[in-house]
Amino acid sequence: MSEPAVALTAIEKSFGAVRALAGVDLVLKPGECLGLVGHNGAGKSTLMHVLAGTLKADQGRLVIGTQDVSRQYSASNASAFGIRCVFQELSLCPNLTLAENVRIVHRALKGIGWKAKARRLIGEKLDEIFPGHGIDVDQEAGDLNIGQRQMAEIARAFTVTDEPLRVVILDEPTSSLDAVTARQLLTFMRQEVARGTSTILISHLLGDVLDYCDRIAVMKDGKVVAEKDARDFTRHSLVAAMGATTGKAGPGTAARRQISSALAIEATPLTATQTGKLSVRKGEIVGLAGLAGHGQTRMLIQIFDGARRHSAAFIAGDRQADGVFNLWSIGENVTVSALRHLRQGPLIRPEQEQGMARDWKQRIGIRTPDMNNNILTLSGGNQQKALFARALGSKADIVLMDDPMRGVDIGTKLEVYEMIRAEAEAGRSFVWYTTEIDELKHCDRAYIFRNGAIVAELQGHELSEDKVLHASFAESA
Amino acid sequence: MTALWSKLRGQPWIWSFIAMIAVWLATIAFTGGQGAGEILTAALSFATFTIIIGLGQMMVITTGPGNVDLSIPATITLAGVVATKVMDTDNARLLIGIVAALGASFVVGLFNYGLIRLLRIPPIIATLSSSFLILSTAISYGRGIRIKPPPMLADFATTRILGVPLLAIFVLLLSIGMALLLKRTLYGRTVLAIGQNPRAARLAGLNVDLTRFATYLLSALLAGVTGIVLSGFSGGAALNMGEGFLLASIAVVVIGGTSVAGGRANVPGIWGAALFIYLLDTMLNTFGASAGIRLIMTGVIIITVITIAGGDRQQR
Amino acid sequence: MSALTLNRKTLRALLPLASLALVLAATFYAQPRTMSYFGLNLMLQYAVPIALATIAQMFIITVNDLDLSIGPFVGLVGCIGATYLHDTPALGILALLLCIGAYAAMAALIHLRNLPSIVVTLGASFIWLGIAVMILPSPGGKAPDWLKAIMALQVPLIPFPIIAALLIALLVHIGLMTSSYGVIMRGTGGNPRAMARAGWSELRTKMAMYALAGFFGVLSGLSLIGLTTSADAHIADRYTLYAIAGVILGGGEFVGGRVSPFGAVIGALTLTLAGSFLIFMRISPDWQIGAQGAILIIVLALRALISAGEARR
Amino acid sequence: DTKDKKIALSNNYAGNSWRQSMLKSWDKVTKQAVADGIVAAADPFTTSENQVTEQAAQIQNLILQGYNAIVINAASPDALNGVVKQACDAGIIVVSFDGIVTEPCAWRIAVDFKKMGAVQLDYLSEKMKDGGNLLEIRGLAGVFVDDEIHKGIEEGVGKHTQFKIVGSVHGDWAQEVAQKAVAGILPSLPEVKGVVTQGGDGYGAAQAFKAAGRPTPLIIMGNRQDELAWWKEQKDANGYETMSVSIAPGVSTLAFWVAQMILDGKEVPKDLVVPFLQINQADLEKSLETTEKGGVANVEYSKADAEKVVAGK
Ligand SMILES: Nc1ncnc2c1ncn2[C@@H]1O[C@H](COP(=O)(O)OP(=O)(O)OP(=O)(O)O)[C@@H](O)[C@H]1O
Ligand SMILES: Nc1ncnc2c1ncn2[C@@H]1O[C@H](COP(=O)(O)OP(=O)(O)OP(=O)(O)O)[C@@H](O)[C@H]1O
Ligand SMILES: [Mg+2]
Ligand SMILES: [Mg+2]
Repeated sequence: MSEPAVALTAIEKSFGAVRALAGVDLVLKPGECLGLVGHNGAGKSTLMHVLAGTLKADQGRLVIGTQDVSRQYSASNASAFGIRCVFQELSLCPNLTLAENVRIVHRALKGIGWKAKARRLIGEKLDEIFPGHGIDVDQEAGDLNIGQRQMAEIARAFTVTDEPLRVVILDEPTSSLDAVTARQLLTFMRQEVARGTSTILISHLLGDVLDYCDRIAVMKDGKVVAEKDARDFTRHSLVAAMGATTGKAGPGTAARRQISSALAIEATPLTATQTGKLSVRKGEIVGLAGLAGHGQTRMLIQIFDGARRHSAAFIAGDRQADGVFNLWSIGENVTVSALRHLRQGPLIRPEQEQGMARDWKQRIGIRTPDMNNNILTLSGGNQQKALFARALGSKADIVLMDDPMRGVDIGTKLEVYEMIRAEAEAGRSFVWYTTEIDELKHCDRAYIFRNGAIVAELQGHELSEDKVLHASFAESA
Repeated sequence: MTALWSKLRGQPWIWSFIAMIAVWLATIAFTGGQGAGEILTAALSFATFTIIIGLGQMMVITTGPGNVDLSIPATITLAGVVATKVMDTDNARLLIGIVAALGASFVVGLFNYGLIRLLRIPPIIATLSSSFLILSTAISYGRGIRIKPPPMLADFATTRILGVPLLAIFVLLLSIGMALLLKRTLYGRTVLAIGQNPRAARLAGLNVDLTRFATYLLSALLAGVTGIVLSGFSGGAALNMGEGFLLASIAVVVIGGTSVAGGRANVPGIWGAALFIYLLDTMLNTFGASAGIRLIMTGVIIITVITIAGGDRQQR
Repeated sequence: MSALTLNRKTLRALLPLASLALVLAATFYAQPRTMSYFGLNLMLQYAVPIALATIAQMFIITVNDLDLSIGPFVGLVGCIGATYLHDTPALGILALLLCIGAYAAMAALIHLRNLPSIVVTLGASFIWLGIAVMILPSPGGKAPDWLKAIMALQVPLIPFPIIAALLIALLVHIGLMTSSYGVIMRGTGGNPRAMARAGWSELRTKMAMYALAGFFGVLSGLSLIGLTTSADAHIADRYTLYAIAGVILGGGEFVGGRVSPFGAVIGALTLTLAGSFLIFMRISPDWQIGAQGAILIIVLALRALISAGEARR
Repeated sequence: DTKDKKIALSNNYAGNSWRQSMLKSWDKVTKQAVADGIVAAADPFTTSENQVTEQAAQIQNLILQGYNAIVINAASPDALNGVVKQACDAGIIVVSFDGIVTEPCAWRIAVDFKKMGAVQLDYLSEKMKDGGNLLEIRGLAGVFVDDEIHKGIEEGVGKHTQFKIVGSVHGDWAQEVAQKAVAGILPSLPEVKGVVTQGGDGYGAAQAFKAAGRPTPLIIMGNRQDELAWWKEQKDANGYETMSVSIAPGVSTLAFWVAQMILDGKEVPKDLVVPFLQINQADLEKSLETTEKGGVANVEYSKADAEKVVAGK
């Protein structure tokens, strides 16, 4: 048996009262792909930050190769050791071009001609991982949509100059990628692993983890609770190890409901010339699908702007840019869209506000000791739940969802699906953009987008992966 | 006691009050205790003006980075000039003068926001440019002539009750109102939300445009109020009456614990900071420091206070 | 999509140039005499120190801060230049180096204590002014002759101020926009957390940027007294706002590390020319002040016009 | 013969009543002169803020516009020397007044500011044989005029040793600022017998004393109408006695005539001194009558008056 590439022993990390890591032991072998799964807030990202040198562990030992680096470890020597990380919250500088963003992680890129080198590095890597990506390396990162940004950052993590490439950490890398690009990435990851690079893949898409990883570690409440070969897990045993409640309605099993004929929304994508029309009836769940970046978000925003004030609520997927209010507590983030209804006269009533926050903590299971804590103390998935609570807690009868399940764990997802269904029964309409084809099965109907236009409309029973992909690529609908 | 302290030190406004008290103690230590009360009374009288405009500036700054109202001094001048000229020393014309001055301020707010929203000029430059236009308007309307305020206005601005200026009580009520507005109304919450993330605010269903508009309007109106009472207080309006209020309005807001990055505001801190800045000046005057030393000390003390208070505050 | 962005970008980059051309044309029209070597030289002389101060401000804006003290700082440099640098050059140079060091120290303070730059620089502006008043209680002093000589340089064909401005812009452009270290500086403005994650010290970057700002502030002060031949503590108070306006006119943004050295210099030239244009317009004194505001508004409104098509972003 | 000559006024500040009066006097006298065909034009130009750099740029533009003479109220005595020299080199007559310039090629119509400070103490020593404590209100720090008047006052205190300055504040020549500063320092001061001032601050000081409930000391006034009106009120109520001293805004018209005479080829000495305008107890009513409500006591010069000043009479 060879030396481990990285060994973490008894790692502990607390944020104030929150114990994010409670003594984690984890070993990563050279040339293996380790899957890391766990509920939202289990401590996966925190552990990766420790490994990438961007957070300092309170306790514990970190050995890279044969070297104990527990003392004096930092982000800069992490990269010297060949450890790269694609963080859950993206880390590109929006004002720099992609080539310039490459320079940031490679100290060797300097002197005359550095830019051409950087351009070539990232361009070639993008071509290698995501053939046909259509990204211009001279574009500013801020001009890319979130999926393209994710692709660029992934490619950047795999570029090599003078420092070795030993471990690549991918923290929910496919959360904003569509099915096709996600597949490209995972395929490439296997090739890279075959070349001897170790990778850690964090994902809530258990299928991907089961199919593409050699070994899987399950985290729960800051500890690794199970660690086995991927072959020894089944989807069911994995979910059980994570401690999530299953057994509720799985995807696509719900019966079709009766939907009223009252029209809630009618819209045509503004940007496209030749396009179908979108219509949503009261109580209907309508999906928007197609490859990422083909105008679905724009459609949602167009509907949002066109809707009567307060009649539509928006759940952002890009929660950093469009969702959370960083300075506010979780409670304030949840209640912000419902404040009109929590008033007496012109004044907001604090008791009612607190009440609503407590209520939603319960209903949607936000993992926090106190809703008065700052929103950023929540893990990514829990922040997303708070955004759900915000939209569902408002009185809007149209809910627009911009790929809202990014980074939400499987247990929560099931609960949320249930909740959406119940709200739809009660008469709310949902428009749901999703990059996960599985999720479309919860929709009554779906529109497929390409190049800003609606190119197909699929009924619930037609919503299979094949059909969706076919429509996404077909030249004409 | 320690529990109280640990609770207090978490408050962003506490440092401005500590600084204010320290400066006051230093002053009366120098004079051997003479005039301790009178100094505070004077501070209360003069700080009130800074507080009123500080409240408006606070709202503007809270709406996010880059938002600041540089037209406040010019608006003070314009309102003062319009008020005194329309009132023309006549008590009977008091009301119409007030209406006219506030009307002028209203137009200023409208104009500022028009520049920002319609022409998309960054607020710093927009309000700077408009301040020139406002000042020109004041010059051409008032012709640089100083007209006395009507006695009623002068009395209102200078009356004291048990050593406490009436104006200070009035401003205290105003401040309480503003604190409520900020924390407990939809408008205030929207201001705070926009300051953190305007896009998220819009997508959360908040009315971003209307709120920003109301904020610039509020700032202009408060500057107008200051212009009116200040011309009552100092015996008339002058073209340079707003000078000195520009930096003061920003300084009190930020020293008072409001975040320049937006999204976090603090009303009590403005009181502490306004009193602190006045008392600091008084202290340096009392020490008889030369102009150079006074300027240097002012700078050093401002930086010291913000450094001690700073800590975890968010950056611009 | 990419062609569209490119188009929008070039348009935006050309915007400052368009404003400059417009103001220049208006000035030529109002006073044809300015359309000469002598005229341009005279009109643009004072743009050189403003351009340098604008560049200084731009460095600070690059890292998402704002410097409210650059005007008084330039004034202080002027006072040092017209006293120590003239009488005892060694002492003068030492004092100027200390000034640059003070800027770097300010950056360290701002970063380590996580303070708002606006307040710290506001405080610093009092300190600079105070020191300047102490060095030169009433206006006076003498600028070193070599400074006067440099600023009075007569170059054939193209007026010196234009050459100086282009040279400044080019140098800074190479350093900040194309060099590999410039990327680090700008990246810190764009996403400081990402830079920290990549192992770059924000403290060092900020100190470097502030020191550069201090350096250009020194150049600005020296070039200014080279023109005025003597100094005054209040000589450049207005530069703070001019510099901010110049950066913005030049297409820079307050946050996010998006700046343009050429734009900033062009912005400074535009502001200077706009002032001249007004004087040629012979407006009544009552409205001369207001007209300065009006012209700023008009020039900036051009931006809105061009970016009107560009949707909310 | 100057009927086709053009004269410009370069003014650096317009934000107070004194400057407004000055511009008004200029307007009144020069309009008439233009109408009478004495000169072709006499245009006033003003910058927004008291800034050397703006005024320098302004003068450069006036040079370009081809004025034959420029009358300057300068922001700084030295810092404009560079551009004044440029004007002289271009063959332009430069006449400075109030804020004069030191460049030898220019004419100076100076007010003896030092003496303006000294006479205040002379007056006080006459009024109060026993002397006493004084409060000094100064102008804007770092400005030439402030420094000069202050020196005069210091000299006066040196001469009349029975007086002692117990407090000194900067009132920036503005009513509000003076009031604020005096109110702040007053509680810490012992009894104050007299207040020495620089103009534009006397009324504010009186207000501050009243608000503090202190007996009103002898406050030297600065010729503003509200100061005179207050003085009159006090005089009628309790026989209050003081004096008032300042420079007449109409001195701009003297400068105009001087420039015209020089253009006309008359021999005019480079340095002229104008008396400041002093109002004594006896002249109060008359001065108050002739002073516009809210304005400043003024003297405008006719051509004949100007010739007298030039002749040294
Ligand atoms: N900066 C922080 N301050 C306070 N608490 C934090 C901070 N970062 C993380 N936490 C807490 O630490 C715990 C672990 O969070 P972490 O982000 O590692 O979860 P995760 O497993 O990555 O979850 P997700 O799948 O939702 O991304 C959570 O309870 C979270 O609230
Ligand atoms: N008007 C707007 N207001 C707020 N956010 C916007 C607006 N327009 C675009 N965005 C955001 O900018 C990002 C890029 O927008 P773009 O229009 O390119 O996305 P898109 O084509 O809809 O892509 P996708 O299919 O991935 O959603 C999106 O994440 C979207 O959230
Ligand atoms: Mg995570
Ligand atoms: Mg999108």
